[in-house]
Amino acid sequence: MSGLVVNDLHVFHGAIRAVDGLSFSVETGQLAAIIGANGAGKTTLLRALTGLKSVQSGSATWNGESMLRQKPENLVRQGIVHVSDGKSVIPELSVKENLALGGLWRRDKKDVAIVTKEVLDLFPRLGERMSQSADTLSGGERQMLAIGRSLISRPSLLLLDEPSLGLAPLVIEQIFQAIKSLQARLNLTVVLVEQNAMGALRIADIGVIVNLGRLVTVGPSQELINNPALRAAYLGY
Amino acid sequence: MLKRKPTTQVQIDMDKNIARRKIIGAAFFIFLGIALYVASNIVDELRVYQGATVAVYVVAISSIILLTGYSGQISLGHGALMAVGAYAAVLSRNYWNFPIPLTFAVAVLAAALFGALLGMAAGRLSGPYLAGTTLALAVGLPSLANQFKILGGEEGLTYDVGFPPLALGQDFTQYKWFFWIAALAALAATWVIFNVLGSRYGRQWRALRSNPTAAALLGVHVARSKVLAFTISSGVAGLAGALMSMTISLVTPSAFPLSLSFAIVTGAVLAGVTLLTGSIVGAVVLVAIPEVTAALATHLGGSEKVTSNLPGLMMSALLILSVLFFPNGPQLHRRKTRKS
Amino acid sequence: MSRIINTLLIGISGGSIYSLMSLALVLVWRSTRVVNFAQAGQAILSTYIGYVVVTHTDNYWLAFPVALLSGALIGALVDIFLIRILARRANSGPVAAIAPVIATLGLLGLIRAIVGMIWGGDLRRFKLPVTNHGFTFGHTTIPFAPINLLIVVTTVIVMLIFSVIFQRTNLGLALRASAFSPEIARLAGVRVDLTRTIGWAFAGAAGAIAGVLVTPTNYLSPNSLDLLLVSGFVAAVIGGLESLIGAALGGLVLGISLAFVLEYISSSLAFPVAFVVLMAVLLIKPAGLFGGKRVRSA
Amino acid sequence: MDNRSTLLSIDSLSVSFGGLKALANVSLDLHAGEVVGLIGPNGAGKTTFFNALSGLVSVASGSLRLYDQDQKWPQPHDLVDLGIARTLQGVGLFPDLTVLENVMLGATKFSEGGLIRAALGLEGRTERKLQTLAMNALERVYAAGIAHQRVDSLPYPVTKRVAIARALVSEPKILLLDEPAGGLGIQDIDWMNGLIRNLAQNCAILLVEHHMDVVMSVCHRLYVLNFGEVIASGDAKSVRENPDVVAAYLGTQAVH
Amino acid sequence: QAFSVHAETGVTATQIKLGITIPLTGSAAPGYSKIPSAMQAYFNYVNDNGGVYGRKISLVVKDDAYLPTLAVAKTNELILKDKVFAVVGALGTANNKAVAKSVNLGRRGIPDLFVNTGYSGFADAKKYPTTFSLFPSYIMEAKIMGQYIKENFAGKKLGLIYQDDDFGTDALVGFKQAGVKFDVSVPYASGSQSAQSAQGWIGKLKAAGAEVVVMFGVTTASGAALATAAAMAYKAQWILGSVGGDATTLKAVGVPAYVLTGAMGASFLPAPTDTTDEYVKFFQGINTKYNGDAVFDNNVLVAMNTAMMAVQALRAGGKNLTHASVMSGLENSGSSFASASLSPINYASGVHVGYSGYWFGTYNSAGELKPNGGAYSVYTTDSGAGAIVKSTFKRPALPANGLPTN
Ligand SMILES: Nc1ncnc2c1ncn2[C@@H]1O[C@H](COP(=O)(O)OP(=O)(O)OP(=O)(O)O)[C@@H](O)[C@H]1O
Ligand SMILES: Nc1ncnc2c1ncn2[C@@H]1O[C@H](COP(=O)(O)OP(=O)(O)OP(=O)(O)O)[C@@H](O)[C@H]1O
Ligand SMILES: [Mg+2]
Ligand SMILES: [Mg+2]
Repeated sequence: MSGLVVNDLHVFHGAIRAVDGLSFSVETGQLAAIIGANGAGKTTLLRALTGLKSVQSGSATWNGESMLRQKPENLVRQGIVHVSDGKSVIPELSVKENLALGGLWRRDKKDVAIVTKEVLDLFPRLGERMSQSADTLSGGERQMLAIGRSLISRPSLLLLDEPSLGLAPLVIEQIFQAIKSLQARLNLTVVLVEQNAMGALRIADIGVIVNLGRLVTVGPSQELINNPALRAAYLGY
Repeated sequence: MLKRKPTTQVQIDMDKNIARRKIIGAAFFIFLGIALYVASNIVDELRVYQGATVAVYVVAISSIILLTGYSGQISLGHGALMAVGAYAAVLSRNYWNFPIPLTFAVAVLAAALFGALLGMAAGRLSGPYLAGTTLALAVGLPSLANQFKILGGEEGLTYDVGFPPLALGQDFTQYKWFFWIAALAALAATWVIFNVLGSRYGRQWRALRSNPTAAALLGVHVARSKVLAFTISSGVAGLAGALMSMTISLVTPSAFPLSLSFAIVTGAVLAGVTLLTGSIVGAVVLVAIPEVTAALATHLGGSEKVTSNLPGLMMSALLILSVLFFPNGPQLHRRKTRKS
Repeated sequence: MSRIINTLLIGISGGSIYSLMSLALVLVWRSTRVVNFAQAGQAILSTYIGYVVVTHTDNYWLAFPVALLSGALIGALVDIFLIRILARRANSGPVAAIAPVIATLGLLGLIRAIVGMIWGGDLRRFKLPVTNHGFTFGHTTIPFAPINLLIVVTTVIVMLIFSVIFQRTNLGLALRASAFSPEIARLAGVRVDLTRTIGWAFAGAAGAIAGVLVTPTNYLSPNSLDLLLVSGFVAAVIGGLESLIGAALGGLVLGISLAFVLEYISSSLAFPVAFVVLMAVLLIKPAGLFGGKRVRSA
Repeated sequence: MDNRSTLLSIDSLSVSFGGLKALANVSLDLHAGEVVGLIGPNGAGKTTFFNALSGLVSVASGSLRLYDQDQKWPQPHDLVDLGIARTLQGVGLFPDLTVLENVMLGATKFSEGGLIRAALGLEGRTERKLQTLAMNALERVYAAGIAHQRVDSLPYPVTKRVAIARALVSEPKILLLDEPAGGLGIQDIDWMNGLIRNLAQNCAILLVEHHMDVVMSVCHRLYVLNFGEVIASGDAKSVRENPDVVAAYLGTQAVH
Repeated sequence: QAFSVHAETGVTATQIKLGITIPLTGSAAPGYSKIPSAMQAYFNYVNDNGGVYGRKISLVVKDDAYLPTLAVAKTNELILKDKVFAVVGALGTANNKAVAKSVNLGRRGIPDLFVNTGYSGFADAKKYPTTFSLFPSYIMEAKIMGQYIKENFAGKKLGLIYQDDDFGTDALVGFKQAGVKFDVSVPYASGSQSAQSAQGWIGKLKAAGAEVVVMFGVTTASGAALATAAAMAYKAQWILGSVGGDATTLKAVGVPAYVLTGAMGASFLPAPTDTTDEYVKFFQGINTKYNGDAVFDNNVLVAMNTAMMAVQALRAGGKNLTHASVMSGLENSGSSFASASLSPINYASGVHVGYSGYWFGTYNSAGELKPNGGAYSVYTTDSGAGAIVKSTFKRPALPANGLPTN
């Protein structure tokens, strides 16, 4: 089975069942938005998928191969790249070094150069800040840097945790557009965790709504947007 | 989602909390005092002497708990501050013939003053920079004693608290006297520290430890508050220094080596750094382990090379294992519950 | 005039030894954010291993690489069996700040005890690689000998190598990233465990070099590098812990100031002077001569 | 010109970091009873503006008037006494303290007695007073029930409210809120809206926020920063329609 | 005097328990850590030959890492837990001072025999009623050395390196009493000695043009000084104090033989390498048989000599061994004990300092200290203003088989 398949996944934080039997799948090339209130277990899900958090039971496969019980750095080499929430840059390093980090392990240095340039075109702000250390960046600039770095790893599956957090509306729009166009251009599979439900669903192919660690519903995003019950309960419009 | 209690109910809970804390605290110290009194009468002289040493370490470890566990500053130089206290005490005794309790007060004040100066100078330092400065202090200060005749050089100055008062009876030994003095001082010191840590000062230290910026924005004068912690901690260390010198009746630079500074930090870690009551555990371990490991080494036998190094080996191994497996000290359960 | 120059030379040759030790400490700091008090212990163990080679082969130049490699190996083992576990278990709260201090102090004691068990406490002598007889110009012999030259040159070479590695190579970037933020480094594909172990191995090698260079002019015993650890640490803090140049310079600043104070003020003030020099530097620059910039606070 | 009393008035504030001009000649007024929004793209200098006002970065030039008096740029720890309270971007609570302790810290300026009293355990009265104040503040953000929980055990939206309570407890005349709704879900954002409006009855608020629905529904006036300069100011509607603001910040199709 | 019926603590019908605190680990351990096993070696020899009136001697050894706090703690263990009969050979000035006061051996009446320090304060038998020093004080050593310098190196430029603590400052007192002024003196902080710091010392001596240099420091310091002097091509007549003059250790810390050759040293014992000396020869035999053939250096010699003194003290205490009997035995007959020392023993009623004299020698190319003038000539004095006199003392011969018969 190609794509991302999550089956009956359970992840605990101590006694808290942060992810409680979640199943869904995302086909290759699709953009899935994962929506849910604070504490729904979205972050935990992503951390479990990329080896940052150990899982209790269940399975998760990418293109048929299990992703679980692997180190994050090995998953990166398989094209599975996770941009964690909020602070996914190393403040002590310069912008340039943060970007370089994403391509350190790659052999194809030419492509690293190409994709770095693409990233700088996408986020010109970063280009102006190349030699500044990342701790001087504003919140939004940091988020751009984190996404930029992940792209340099040439992901095939990109997991983004709240990329819009703390960003200006215009930038959110730009980032969402960027994600959308990257997905299309690179045939990227994207799992996008978002509080900004409407924005995310608008660009997503499918939506996964979770609550208290369980699946509420999964379906084509347009359907979810149009479903009045869901709108009221989860999307707030 | 959030249950609300009526204000009055909450208010009553709070009053109860404060009162309970006070009562438990007072009861604890009274109970401890009684227990110590009883203990000093039934155990043999060696244990009484060791009890005095434990009391000394309790005081020293408490000073580190206040400094590191609360205000988040590291000191590898508390041995030197103990030396300051000890020398101040002995000088006040030898030159002005101060009564014993007053010499302890002098020790506290002198060490606190020294700590304040150091804290002001080092106030802007953090982490390894502070560790480095205090380490250099620990190495540099005691050897200064050789430069001043009045400090008695390597040979040191005799610190004599005198024999126990006759009123205490014939078989009241010198060590019991040391123990009483040290235990009483330790009780007083820990009680004061307990109060300070429970007050807004303790709260401010805990706050600035994890987020100095946020603390400053709430009106905490971060630098001053850190210096205050350093000062109090130094004063307490000074008391420990005077007490330690009392138990060996001598103030000499070699009694305050770097290893002493390390030992009390170790004791604080064994105590769980943030746990004042743990200081007793830390102190007992510091006193007991050398004896236990030495006995074990003798028991295991082997060539002298081996037996003489075995206690060191076991002590170090124990230390490593304890930070690896009980980094938060000896408490059985830790509040780490996250409620949803 | 010649007095000043002699004092300077004494300072430089003493200081370069401190620089090497300080370098080892900085390497560990930069790759794991740990101040390694066991560095002197690791160095002493490697030096004893070198000593065994020297006594069996009578060849210093064979002992040197052996000590260096065993230093690297010891460093790697320490990371794998101690620091990794520590990073997993004591990683939050106030204890996180001092747990590494305690663990490495414990390790120092452990290694010393092991060394004492194997080799005993006797003082031992390490063969000199080159003479310690000062260079002679005409009738004057200066206090700077081929051995001092060897130490200075080795320090410079070691420093250059590591500077290049840290500043110019991918490994250097990976090392820094892993030190500052292991999780994010992992997510960027850096093999963090391996990288940090390499950092420890580098530091172990640097410490071993310091050990085998300083011991021939002194003697070897389980405690013979203690003094060096303290001065190395002071030098590293003076240098700001972050930069290798800082480490080297810190060592020289300490060595030269010590030499001048001991020469012109009093020769028994060695320890207080170290403290005063350190305080002086830190009062002017709280993060050392080459310390990091202040991190944004809100 | 507004005829209500001016609490805070900043004139041509400039801040630079090395070569970077983070704020250039920014002037801003805050009147009693007002909620003023400070918006702008990421990196525009909003947090830096707060930082300058609270003494966390040094000011290159510019003057400050508080309550109609000239005032030196304050140090961070002076802020509370000047009647200014601030929340930090993110959360900025002390994670290993309880909620109550966090909030009590904000009330420290009401404590009496010094170290000696504290050392002798005679602080009971002051402690009780601080606790009462803290509980009242928690009530105002509907978080009294969790007073004795450790902060790191709380769900994110609740920590946001605690952060506000901690700022409130010092009874500020001016409240600086840095992205109070950041990271919140839809329901909590609505809730936060209400809370801010509620708070505005007691103090003037300066608000940095990217959620336009919050900004538009609670702010009386807005200042828009871009590259450290004020590019527009005025009421919500006029700002929203200002083409410069749309181009620099809002974007053509408002996401919210 | 009535016979006590029950035996003293630490004494049974078959055993006498003695205790010692000494650094076995830490920076002071090298050298000193050899002492306990060497003592035990001699005790074992005596034990194999009938012990002391049928009682075998056992030595409980405690590591104090050279710290006064530990010395007190460990001595307490010796006395209160191991219940030793006496402490013998405990090392270090500060340690012994702390122990004497805090453990209060005097008040407990426990003999503190042959403390291993040159601290002059222990001469006060009223203050330290149970403490017996064996070695001459550092003041005596310096006084005698000063006298020697005045006699042999008059008019030369004099230099001094000394450890800047009691050890060295005691020496300053002694030199002053002897009326010797140094043209240049270089103090060093204990623990700071190394090849690096020695460059500074030698630089100063060289600049001042000192022709005769007295080294009053520990062995690692004199080693560093000698080696560095050679490296910096500085030639002077060196005179090493007894503490820093052990040739075997000097060799171990890297002093080449040619550097030591020609230097002078002061000692009260014969050179440990002098196999013509009957005591040295006998102790070397014990060392081979009972001490695993450890390197026979000054420390081993000192240890075995101390052990032999201890056996005699115990014998002097009589069959009915008590604390008091040992101490009065020492006071009454201690001065006639057999000992390797070339200095007379001064024990008498109220006099608790043993040796009082030194002889001077020159190191030959084999590192042996050979007496100047071919024969031992010993000078004696006291720690005060007493005169320095040439001794006429004749050392008692080694008892048959090295087993005391006093
Ligand atoms: N480190 C942790 N320790 C204990 N519990 C945790 C931890 N991290 C998260 N939790 C709990 O697990 C549950 C799911 O949290 P998670 O962070 O995955 O939610 P989320 O959907 O990402 O929320 P948000 O939108 O606020 O980011 C919550 O109840 C949270 O309190
Ligand atoms: N300490 C500093 N050193 C150097 N540059 C800094 C520093 N602090 C902020 N900056 C720079 O100043 C600019 C303004 O930053 P600021 O944090 O004020 O932005 P902001 O408007 O709050 O953005 P956001 O909405 O993303 O939080 C940014 O470009 C940032 O990189
Ligand atoms: Mg999340
Ligand atoms: Mg901001």
